[in-house]
Amino acid sequence: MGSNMAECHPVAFRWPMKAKLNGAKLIHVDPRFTRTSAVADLHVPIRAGSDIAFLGGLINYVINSKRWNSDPFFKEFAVNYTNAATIIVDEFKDTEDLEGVFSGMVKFTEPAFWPYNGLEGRYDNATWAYKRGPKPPPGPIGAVTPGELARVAPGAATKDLIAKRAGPPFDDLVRSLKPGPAEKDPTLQNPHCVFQILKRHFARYTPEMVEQVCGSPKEKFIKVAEMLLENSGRDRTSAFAYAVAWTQHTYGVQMISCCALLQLLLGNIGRPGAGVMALRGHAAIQGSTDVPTLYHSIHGYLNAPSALRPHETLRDYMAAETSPTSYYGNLPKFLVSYLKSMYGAAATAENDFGYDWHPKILGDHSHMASFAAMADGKVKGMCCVGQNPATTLNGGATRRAMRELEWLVVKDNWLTETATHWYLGPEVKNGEVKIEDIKTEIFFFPSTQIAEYDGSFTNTQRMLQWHSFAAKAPGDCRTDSWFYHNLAKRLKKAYADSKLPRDQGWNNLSWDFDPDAGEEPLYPGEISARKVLREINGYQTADAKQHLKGFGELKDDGSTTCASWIYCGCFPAWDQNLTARREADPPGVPGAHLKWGWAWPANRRVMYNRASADLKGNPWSERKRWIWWDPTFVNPPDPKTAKPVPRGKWVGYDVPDFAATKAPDAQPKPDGIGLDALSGTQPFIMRADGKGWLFVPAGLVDGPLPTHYEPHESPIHNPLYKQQTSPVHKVWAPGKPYNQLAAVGDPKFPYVISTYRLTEHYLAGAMSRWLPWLAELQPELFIELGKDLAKEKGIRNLDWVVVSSPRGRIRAKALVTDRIGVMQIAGKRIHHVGMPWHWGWMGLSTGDVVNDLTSWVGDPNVSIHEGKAFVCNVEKA
Amino acid sequence: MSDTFFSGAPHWTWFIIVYFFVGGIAGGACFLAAVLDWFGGPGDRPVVRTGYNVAAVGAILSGALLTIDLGKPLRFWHMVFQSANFPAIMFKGWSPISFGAWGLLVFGFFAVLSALGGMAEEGRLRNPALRAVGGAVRGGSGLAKVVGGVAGLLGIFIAGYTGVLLSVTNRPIWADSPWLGALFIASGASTGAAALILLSPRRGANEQSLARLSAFDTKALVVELLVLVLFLASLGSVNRVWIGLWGLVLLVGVVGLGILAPLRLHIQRRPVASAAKLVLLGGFLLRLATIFASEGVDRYRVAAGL
Amino acid sequence: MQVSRRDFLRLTTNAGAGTAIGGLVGLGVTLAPATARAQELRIKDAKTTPSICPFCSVGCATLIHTVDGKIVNIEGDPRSPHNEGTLCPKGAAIYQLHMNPNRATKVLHRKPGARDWEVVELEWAMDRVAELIKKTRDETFIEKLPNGKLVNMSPAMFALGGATLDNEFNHVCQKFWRGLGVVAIENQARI
Amino acid sequence: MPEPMGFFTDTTVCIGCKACEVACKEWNQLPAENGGIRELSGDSYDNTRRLDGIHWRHVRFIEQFKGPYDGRWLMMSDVCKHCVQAGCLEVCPTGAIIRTEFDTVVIQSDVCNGCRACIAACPFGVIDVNPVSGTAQKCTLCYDRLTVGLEPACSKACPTDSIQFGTITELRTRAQKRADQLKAQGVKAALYGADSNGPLGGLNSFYLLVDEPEVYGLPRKPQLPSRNLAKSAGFSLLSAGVLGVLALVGLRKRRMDEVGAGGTGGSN
Repeated sequence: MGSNMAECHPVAFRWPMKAKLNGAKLIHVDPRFTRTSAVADLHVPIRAGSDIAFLGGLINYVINSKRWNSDPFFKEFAVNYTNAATIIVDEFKDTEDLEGVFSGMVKFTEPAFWPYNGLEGRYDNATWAYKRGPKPPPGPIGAVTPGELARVAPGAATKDLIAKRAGPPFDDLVRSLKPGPAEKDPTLQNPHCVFQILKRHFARYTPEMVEQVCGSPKEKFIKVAEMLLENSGRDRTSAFAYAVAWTQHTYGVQMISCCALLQLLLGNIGRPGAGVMALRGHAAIQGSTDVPTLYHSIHGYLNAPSALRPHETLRDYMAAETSPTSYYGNLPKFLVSYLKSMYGAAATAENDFGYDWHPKILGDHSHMASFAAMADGKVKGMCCVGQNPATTLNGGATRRAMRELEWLVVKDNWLTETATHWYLGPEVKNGEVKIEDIKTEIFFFPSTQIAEYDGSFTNTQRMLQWHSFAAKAPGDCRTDSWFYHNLAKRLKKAYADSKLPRDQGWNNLSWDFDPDAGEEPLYPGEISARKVLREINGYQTADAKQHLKGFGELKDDGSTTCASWIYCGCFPAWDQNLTARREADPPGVPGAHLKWGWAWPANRRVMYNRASADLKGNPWSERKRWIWWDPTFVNPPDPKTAKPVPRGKWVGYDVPDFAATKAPDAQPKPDGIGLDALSGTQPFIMRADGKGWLFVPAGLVDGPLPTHYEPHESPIHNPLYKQQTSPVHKVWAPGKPYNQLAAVGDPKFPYVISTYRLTEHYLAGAMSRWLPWLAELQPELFIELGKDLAKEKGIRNLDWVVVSSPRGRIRAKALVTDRIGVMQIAGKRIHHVGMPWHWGWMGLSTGDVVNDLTSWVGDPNVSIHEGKAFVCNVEKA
Repeated sequence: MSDTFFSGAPHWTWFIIVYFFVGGIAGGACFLAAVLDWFGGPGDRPVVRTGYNVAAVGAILSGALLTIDLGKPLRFWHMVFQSANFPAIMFKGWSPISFGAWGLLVFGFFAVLSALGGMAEEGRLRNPALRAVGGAVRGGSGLAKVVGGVAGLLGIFIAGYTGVLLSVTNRPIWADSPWLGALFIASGASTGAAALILLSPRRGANEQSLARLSAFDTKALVVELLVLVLFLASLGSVNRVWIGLWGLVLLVGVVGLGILAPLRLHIQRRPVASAAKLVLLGGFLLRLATIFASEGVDRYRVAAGL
Repeated sequence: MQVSRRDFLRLTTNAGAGTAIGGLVGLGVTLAPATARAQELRIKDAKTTPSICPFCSVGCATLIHTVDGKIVNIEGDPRSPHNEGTLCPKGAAIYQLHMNPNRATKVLHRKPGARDWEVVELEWAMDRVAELIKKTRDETFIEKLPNGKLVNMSPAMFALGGATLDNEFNHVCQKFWRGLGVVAIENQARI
Repeated sequence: MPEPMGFFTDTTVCIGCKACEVACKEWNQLPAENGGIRELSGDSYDNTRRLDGIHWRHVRFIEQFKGPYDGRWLMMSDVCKHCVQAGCLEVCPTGAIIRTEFDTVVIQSDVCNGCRACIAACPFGVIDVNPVSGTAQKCTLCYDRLTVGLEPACSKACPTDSIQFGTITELRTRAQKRADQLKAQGVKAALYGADSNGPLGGLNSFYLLVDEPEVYGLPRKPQLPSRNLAKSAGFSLLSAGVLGVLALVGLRKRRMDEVGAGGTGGSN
């Protein structure tokens, strides 16, 4: 669901196809009959944007099914490995009680200093919390240094601040955050326990309702549910694969969350052949999320210090962000090591490791928020490297915003639409905008291609793989790292003499990426990619040649330097770049391929794999063996303390995602923090209670349980609740002429449209529309529309049609087909159409910009736009 | 559906059509010249000489057309010698295009010899080398008769093998009937006769010769019409390909203008020249329609049922 | 006999020249096996460099063949557990990402309001961009918000891109901007 | 002498990704049509549409639907069949087309002179002229790769192993197994060209189909062009004989002519 895997990830689809030949069943739930559907055992049509209703229906079906209630496996998994039994506070009110809204809804007022959060309301999640016993007494608080006292802002609540100021080490601070024990009911009977709440929550998601909301035939839906149930349990597992068709919604995170919920109920998490697989879109998109060129996080999924959160000081940040009873209890170590990588020797315990130099975000600086701010003149300069925003997300508004820039730098391999929007964009071509009136100073820098430099990509499986330089790039083509490296050198020089406090962060920033003596730069002034990866991996601060072998070695006192704790271990020694390994397992073994590349965390291939074994540590079944407890394993003595270690170890095909010698019957340590606070049967070590979360008490801003809402633009009223859309979803530039939105059921825009990709092209097309071999395979933009709609509109195959939304009008050729078509939704006949969005005006294969139709609305958790479900009109040109 | 609809068109177009036409005339004319050379009277000598000349010029022109039509004209010799193993001979007895190439080469050799003999007979050769060669096969001599006879027999081959060549493919129409060779031979004979009717008067041919040619042409046209009917009958369902321009050309141009109209003229004993011109037109249109009708069948469109 | 892809390598190393068997009705020709005239194998003397496909996130391993520093062929790495040598059409076209006359190779600059690009020197352009970044940063830097919160940032610059680029680029890019106090750093993962 | 090698294309696992098309072009350095600038064909996702001199692989898309979402979408990667009895090889007048030691059929580009007889001779419409070389071209089954023990580019690239490469013996066994598996599942599966007693002595690139061959653009019973040779030549001879007799009868010197022509020379 939410993915057209055969089309967009054809090589990954090799494996489902192999599984199919071995008897596996493939199900494809999609608004279109695609290349994936063509080889699936079952295709189920679904209206775009209604996936939560479908998944919710599956959840309802599953927990009320005979199989789920009779096979003890499911309850054993749910009670012990998920928070099904946990009791939620009495104040919690579900969407059942509040007509589609959860308790805790409050109004959001945009702050004047950065009014681009796109929100009108937000949830206060206090009422979503676990019901807990009394908080344990705080441990001893470390001494407060005079330096720290001096830094207390006058008038601040010094007592609390000082209480948190102990450290390093910060263990006591973390310990002081430990909450009281959560109440549980292992019988799952308590009406306030998670299981009962979710049972009530999903009760209205019946097969009939699924048919109404999704347009999926009831019997097909039931077939899916039965196939899933049949193929889940001790002996069998089912997996879901999704891609951006589950993210590009105003409730995308909840779709994925809903799937995770279903999979936890079916015991399909942390086990081989199970899980929820994100099929990401770019070679390094996982890497660019891990190594975050994203505003909201810093390395290793730590939240970016923010002006909207209690992040005033280092300890405030730690207190706000540390989850004391999970592996995230080590956050102070991750953070301090990160700050050391930023500010090097200048980062000391006395100056909070330079925390104050680190910039804080003002709110939402995401893609669309930034362009909305740009349109208002708040963003003046932009560097665009290997991305093509002129063809993405409300393209007209995006280009309008770019015309307001003072300067724009585009660095790419081709003259992209972004580089040429000022003289070839549709607004310029049709005379709406004069070139002379665009006051932007624009630069174009040519880039290198993959074979022309060294570096690593992180694939969708979190695996880092190294690629090596093979040939020199032509002309002025330089790597993109070269660009920033050489800008940094210039700016270091420019600021060198500044004594202003605001410039000290920059002046103290460590910047040492020139190749060491003996390593020839690939281009004049080029960085050493290995050196960059070394900094990401981390080393002993005292000796950069002593690499860290894993995040277990990180310290919170500045003695370790490590940009990304999750990547720690990929370069465990000066000359050991594990990402460059190419040694596959021989045929016939389970095939974790641990010597091929390196996967974070700790080269682990299946996350939370403790769940692949039962409570006692035995595999759930022989067939699904992955990690298990070997009680006879003789452990060597502890290398640090030389104390003997009792027998027993987690062994198997993968790197255990668990403390390797922690027995299944281990109990949490009373004053333990981090993993010491979890028992031997809590596999989900990144969660504060070590459980898979069916109910999400914290972390999601739009509700603890997935709920079906309609897309912002929808032809129908929400059949499930009075609440039409997600109550907290984002709308940027609301009411602005360049971000007009259609009202519910707007007769001017009666059709549901999805945008998508084709195998033959890549994203905005820069990497494919210039390639003759690919351009000839899909030479022109088209719209896929059903035969019924074509007949109604008098459109024949290959006719030119005009597709319009409140944001734009574009032309495309019609591809009339039965692979997409009309659906019965809530008693209405709804036509579904679809358009691939690869085109623009540059390249060998050209076409209108489909994203000129899309809008600036998005998901409140992650600010991803709603490109997969909106409305349009189609007319013969 | 005939299995021939799944094959690809070889892009044999204008050069090949003209070659088939010219080759047919040359072959037909040469054959008629040889018959007259052996069995005709002295009064037929101008026709004989004209026939050999048409054959020689036609053979040279044919060779040129075939060569120009090649994707790699400079490699024309690969058809007769093994390029990797020169001067080993390249010959495939079962491939019309292979034995046709050889046939054309040999035919050209004998036709040119005969033409030279004819010119020597007329005393028109100035170049000493040519005069020596021509003198050896001076028209009317025994050797010349043998040479001309070989050329004449090869002429039939040249007129007909092109049809066989088309049949020995997997293309619609062409490979759907065994009658194309026969049809082209008949057409070669009729167009050859027509060419002689038109050209030999300039070399001094008399009325009697022309009348006999005309009478032969009439019979050849009847044969041609008969074979054409057999050809179309043998195509069966494939005939649907004719629905369109090329069917019209075949019906009006070939049958009407190229066969029935000259037949009528011949029978009415109208001036032979106009009938001959129509015969030539018909012969040309026959090749044109046969080739383009098949070339126009796009394998993809047929396969996809579009 | 089961013949796998890898076995084939071994199987055919012994395959010498086939012999022509005598002709049929032709001279010097045969329908029986013969060895085709040697086609030069493009990768015969090539250097092989391991690489990764730069398109989607599957991470297919590739092998780049170069002769005298020039790319002659790029194909899947059969050793890879992800793709076992296979590729999709985009992966199969990586060669054309490199060897393509449409590639941009020059630095271009457009002055405010100008109608055309100008080709400029790389070093000059870098100087100019650095100058603009410094100017914008200095003009828009916020040390403290009106509510007194220390933020040390500039909201006026936006860095976009990274998901098609290396981890190392992402590190350098985000460190550069965060070092300067710029937080609006985004890439394709957002959209 | 190596064993006969070839392709088995299992169309039921083809996802229509066209990797085979591009991998083939990459290895064989074939140009895109019109530099890549083309128009949408409107025929499903097939914009290649045919095999020819620069498209040695072609993925066909067949939409079979009764109504919205109700039907199937067949895909098939087509290529030269490397017929055991090959029409192209039969007619080629230059010896450019040969049968290799792998029992494949290869056009030697440096021998071919572009007469195009092979194009018309191929029952599958595989061959056409490559405008760059001016010669007829088609799949070589990557002869150059085979000689050094490498797998052909297309089958190597194929992500789902729809295109399988191997010895014919092994491939046929595998194909039969797969066909039996599908039949057991109730799928109407049939092998095309896997029978050495079948048309053309079997195809060294054969297919597993789930519909009639014509649906995939394949002739039901492909034949050699030479099947027509004897018949066509015979009728030609007949025609020649008839005309020869007519000519002899009509053109030979006659008494009447002698008389009529007497004045000019008959009496001399």
